[in-house]
Amino acid sequence: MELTLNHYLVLSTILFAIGLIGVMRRKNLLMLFFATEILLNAVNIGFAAISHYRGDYTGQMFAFFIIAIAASEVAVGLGLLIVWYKRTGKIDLDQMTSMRG
Amino acid sequence: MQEHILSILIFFPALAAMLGFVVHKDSARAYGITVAAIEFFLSLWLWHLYDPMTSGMQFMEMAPLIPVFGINYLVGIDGISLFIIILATFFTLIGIASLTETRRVKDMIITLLFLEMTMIGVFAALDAIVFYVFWELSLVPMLYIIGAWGGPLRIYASVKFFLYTFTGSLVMLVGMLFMAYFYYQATGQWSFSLLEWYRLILPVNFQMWLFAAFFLGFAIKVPMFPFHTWLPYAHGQAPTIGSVILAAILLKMGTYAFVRFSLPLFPDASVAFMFPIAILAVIMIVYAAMVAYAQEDIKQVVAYSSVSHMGVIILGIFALNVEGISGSVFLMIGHGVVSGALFLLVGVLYDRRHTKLISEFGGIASVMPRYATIFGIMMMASVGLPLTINFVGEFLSLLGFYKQSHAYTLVAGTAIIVGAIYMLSAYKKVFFGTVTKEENKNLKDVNRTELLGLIPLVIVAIWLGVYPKPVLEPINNSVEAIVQLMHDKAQTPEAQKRIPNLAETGTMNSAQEAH
Amino acid sequence: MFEAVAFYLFATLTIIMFTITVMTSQALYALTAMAAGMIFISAFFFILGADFLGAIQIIVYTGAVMALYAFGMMFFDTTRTLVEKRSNPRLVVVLGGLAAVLVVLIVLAPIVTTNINAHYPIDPSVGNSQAIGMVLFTKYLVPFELAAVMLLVAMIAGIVLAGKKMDKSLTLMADEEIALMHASSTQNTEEGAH
Amino acid sequence: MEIYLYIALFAPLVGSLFAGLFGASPKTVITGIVTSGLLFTSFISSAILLSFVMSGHTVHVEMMTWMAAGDLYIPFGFVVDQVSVTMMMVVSIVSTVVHIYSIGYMDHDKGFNRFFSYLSAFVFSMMVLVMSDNFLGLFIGWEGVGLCSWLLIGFWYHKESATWAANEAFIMNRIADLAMLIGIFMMYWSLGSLQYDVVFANIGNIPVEVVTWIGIFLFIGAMGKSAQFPLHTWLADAMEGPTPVSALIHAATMVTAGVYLVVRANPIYDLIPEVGLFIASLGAFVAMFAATMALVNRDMKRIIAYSTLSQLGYMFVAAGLGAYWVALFHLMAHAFFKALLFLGAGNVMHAMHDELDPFKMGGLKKSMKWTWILMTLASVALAGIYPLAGFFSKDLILEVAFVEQHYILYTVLLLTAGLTAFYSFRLVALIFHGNERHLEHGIHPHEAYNFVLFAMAPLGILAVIAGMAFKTPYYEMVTQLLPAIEYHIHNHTVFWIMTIGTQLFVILAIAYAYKKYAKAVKVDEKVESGFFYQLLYNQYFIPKIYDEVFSKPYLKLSKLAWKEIDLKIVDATVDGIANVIYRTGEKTHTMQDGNLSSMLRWMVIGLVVLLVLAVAFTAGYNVVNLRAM
Repeated sequence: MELTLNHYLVLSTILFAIGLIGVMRRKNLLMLFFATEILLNAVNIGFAAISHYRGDYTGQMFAFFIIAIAASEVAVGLGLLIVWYKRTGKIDLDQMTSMRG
Repeated sequence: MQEHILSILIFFPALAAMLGFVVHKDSARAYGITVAAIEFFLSLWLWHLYDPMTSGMQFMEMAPLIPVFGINYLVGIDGISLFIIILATFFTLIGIASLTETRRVKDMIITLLFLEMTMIGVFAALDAIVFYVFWELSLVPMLYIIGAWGGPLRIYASVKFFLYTFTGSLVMLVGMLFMAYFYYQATGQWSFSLLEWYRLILPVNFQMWLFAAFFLGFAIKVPMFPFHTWLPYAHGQAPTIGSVILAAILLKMGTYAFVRFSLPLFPDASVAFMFPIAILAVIMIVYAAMVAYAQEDIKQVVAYSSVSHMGVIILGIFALNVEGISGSVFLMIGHGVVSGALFLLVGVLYDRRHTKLISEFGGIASVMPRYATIFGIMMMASVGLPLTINFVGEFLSLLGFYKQSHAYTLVAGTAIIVGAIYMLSAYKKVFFGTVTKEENKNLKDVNRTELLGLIPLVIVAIWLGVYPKPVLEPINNSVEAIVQLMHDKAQTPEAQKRIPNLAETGTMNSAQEAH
Repeated sequence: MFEAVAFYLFATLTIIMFTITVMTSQALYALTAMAAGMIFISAFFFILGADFLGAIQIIVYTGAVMALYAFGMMFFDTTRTLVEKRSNPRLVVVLGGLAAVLVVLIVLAPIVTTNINAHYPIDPSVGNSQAIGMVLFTKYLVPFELAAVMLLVAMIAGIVLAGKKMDKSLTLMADEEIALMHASSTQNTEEGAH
Repeated sequence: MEIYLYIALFAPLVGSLFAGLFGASPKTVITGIVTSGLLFTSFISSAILLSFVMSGHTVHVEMMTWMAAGDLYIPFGFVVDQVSVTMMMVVSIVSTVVHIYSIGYMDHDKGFNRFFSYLSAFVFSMMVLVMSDNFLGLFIGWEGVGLCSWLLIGFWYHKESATWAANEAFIMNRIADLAMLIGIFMMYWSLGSLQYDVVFANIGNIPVEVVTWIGIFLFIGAMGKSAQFPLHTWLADAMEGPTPVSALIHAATMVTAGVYLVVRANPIYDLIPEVGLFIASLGAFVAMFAATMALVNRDMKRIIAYSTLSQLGYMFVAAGLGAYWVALFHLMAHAFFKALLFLGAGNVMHAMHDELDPFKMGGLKKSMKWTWILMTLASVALAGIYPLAGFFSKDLILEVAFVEQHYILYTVLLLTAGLTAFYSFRLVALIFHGNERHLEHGIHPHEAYNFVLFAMAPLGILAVIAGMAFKTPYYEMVTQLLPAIEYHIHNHTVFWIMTIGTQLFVILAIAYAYKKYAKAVKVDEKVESGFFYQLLYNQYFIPKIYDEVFSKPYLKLSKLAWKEIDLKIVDATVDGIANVIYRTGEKTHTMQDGNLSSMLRWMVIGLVVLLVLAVAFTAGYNVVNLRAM
């Protein structure tokens, strides 16, 4: 049984779906960040796999940059989260309704 | 200066409008009149410089805007656009000179001057994008005029006017982009220049789709049945000057665009859509005339009469022969003069009584004899009496379409009957009989300011009815070029049959020169 | 064969770990499960021969990011059970599943696998890290530098937002408070000058 | 000669503009005098042209280009030939007389200046109509006279009935004008020109069906202007206008334009005898039809109007049967005596303070001797008694019908001649003989101004001598252009029997009219309530039918079109579309509740939708491609 690109892509998709479920399910902002990390990682697997099976480094490059972006996102995101927490004492999504249209 | 006269014509009013902000509001009127007069004389000078025997574009100017996509500031005029431009400057002058509005006159004049720029821009543009930009820009001042100076329902009317026409022109924009893309595929270069587009011969099924896209934009502007309902509201709510400009110039953009875009770009589609459009035109003519007959508001009568007359113009354009198209273009001028004058006249009455209901009047002829006379002359012109400006256009339009279809022309010809019915009955109700209302007994006859606007219109209406040659001849020459172009481009046998070949019969210009 | 076994093993583990991350109501569990999941993911990278990426994955995610989250959690005091109001949980699962199925469908469709040419073909004679370096510092130099700057900016932002004065925050204080604070600090410096 | 042509044509226009300048100012006799003088000039020029034409020449000028587009070329061109010069003479004589007459008639009217402006404008239009050298030029005049007719019928615009009649006349004429335009279109596209000479030269080269249609459409145009059935109702209603107008426009000139058109287009009608026969039959029908309505009417002017209608029928019979010169001759003779009759009626009206019912008059011959003489003269001429004008022209038409062997037409026309005599003298008898019934109403009649009577005199003389004196020279002149067919009954016995028989029949009718109405008027209740009397009195109920069948439904349909279709369907659809969009926005704005979690959920839903679309598109694309392969 040979591993193909599709195996990795399916795995990536499954992980992505788990991330999506997390994104929709979580109301705690910190947990929401976790879910987004899962999304990013799922995509990384896909890129790395494509890079491998296509014999092209571009995919890895993308994964690399995604990791960089994820890191900065965490830094800024957590900072904002802390500010918000200091302001309201809560990090519950349902209570962040200042963007009501 | 001569080679830049078109740019001067286009941008002078806009610059003057900018300057107008710093003019004191007491002298705004004088300023407006001066600017409009200079502009009008510039346009007359343009006519003087224009060579009537040349059929192509003249006074062309080009400046690159986005060269990568072939978008250029490209302007030029031929006999078709020349007179509509003169009409636009003429009406702006008359509109400002006989302005009776007292609220925020300065804003009004600035708006009008800005509107003048957009109008001239539309008729002079030879680049589709430039055309589109001016086309859409013209909505803004009109929206403002209706929305700021209009009647009680002005917001509804102006929003309807704007959204309706805007929707149509968006579809038109898609058509333009596709046309440019097609040009790119065919030649490997981007171009939005109309003159370049003219050289393309499109496959017939493409023509159909593009024609439909352009049609929607133009038809709403004209406005053709069943897209006409914004017009009565716009006219009903607009101040006098707004109605005048709207009826005299803005509606002509639609019909002008048919001649400039639809016919030469899509000759086969024009032939294929000829009869469906003729049906719409005939419905417009008869139906709008009937609706006009039922109106209780005198301004609405004139508004619906516009729709009816625009039907004749459309019919003439889709006659696809020189007689019909020339007649249509001439009728655009004629209808502009006449309906503009009629709206001015209705405004005179409105200024005095602040009502437009027919039932409020009666016997006005004995109180305001001069007014009744001028109204009578303009009404007869509207009805299409020979030796008035409208007859020439109407006759040629119908004559042209008769070649294509006898039955449609017969039905469309009822325009002269139904037109007489609603106009005469409205005239009778307003002017004839005895004065029944106390308020009407002491109405003042037209004053000097109003005469200043009306007399020139009367003169033009009769002059061009008796001697249309100076206008008709350049129009005719330009139209001949278009018809010949259409014939050369036609692919389907039906189209080749329907569009006359002027080169073959050798009739170009010969008719006049023989005499 | 070895690869297949490893793939399935790690795939199962990753899915389990991430499911726990998403589903648990204990924040600490979630954090731990995610950290584990990240490490397992790096396993895939090693399987795929992207050694450098795997190393980065472990360092950045499991090291830096997880440490950050841990700090955050300590700050928020979320060791206790999370109380989250849920509405319509079935829809969430259905949507997630549907998205997955659709993406799989698209991935499996033949159209993706055609028309792709390698711009930077993998050269087996060179080591992975070396090769990455070659590509990264030639073609992707500018994005790389940008990423570096971005990281720097993010770091500064994180510090400014959450950092120095944990008890006071410029972003949260009313204008007059800031003015007051500002005034007192200038006063201090002036006193120092005397 | 061209200068005379221009004078004859433009003198009335100058007069009209001159009077128009004073339009809004109070009455000045000068306008009347100047316009009359200019018309007299026009008459003199016409007379000079007549003598020139008599010598066998024609004048043809082209003033300037009017319309030129594509192949179409239409100049302002004018031609003075045998036919148009006849018309010019008729028009200028009658209009000069009517102008002078009007100075007296409109003496007390506020709109004196306006009236002369309109009247001269009418004469100008009429001149354009008859002198033009192409069909579109004729159409200018055609519409121009229509306009002036509208202005003049509605001259007293404060009267509802007058303005209504004006509009009716204009609109009804427009219906016919449409047909005429169609005829012109047809002519242009089949012959490429609208010039008379070109059209007539080439008319034989085109398919006969096309010629037939051209003929029919032109004739429909003529029917409107000449008030032939079924477009006749406007003429009687047009009597609302001032009486000089009725005399000039609705008796002598404008209504005969239709006849002129048929005569002018004789090369066309020669090719299509079936249409000609139809014209003749319709003419005969109208002659009879109008005469019957005149029998019982109680409005002096309407009686004369119906009589005009009837005589127009005669003219169309002649024209339809190809006797163009006879038609034109009757046109001329009729213009003289009918204008005279109307002017006389105007005098009576003035004397009677605008009373129109002859049953309220009587015995006026004492106070209005000259009017009586002139009107009797005109009536005798109308009845066709030897040796007055009517005998030569009208009886000639009878002969034409006989010679052409259309005996039914002949019989109808003969009967109509009797009716004509009867109603004419019924009118004369009622007005001028018997008791002075008007005294009961406190009216004391007086004779008109002397200069008015003098002005009428030429018409009186012409009514007497026109037939006898002009027939031969007219025939010789006009047959240079029109087909020269002599209508003679070769059998002398038949000829004499017919002539004398007709004369006796007519005289009998006159005698009966005198007997019945000259002494005392007995109103026979039984007759008046009878079906036929009511039918005739109500003009065969045709105005009512038109009102019910056309006017009212049209108004209803118009209201329906506006209130139901335009507002409730067309506009509502547009607003509906806008409302759908607006309501969608209203409904969906709850999506933006500010809750990030639900926004994320929407985002995922959007993603799913896009993915579905992508899959569906790819699948569809593949299916199509596979099929193509």
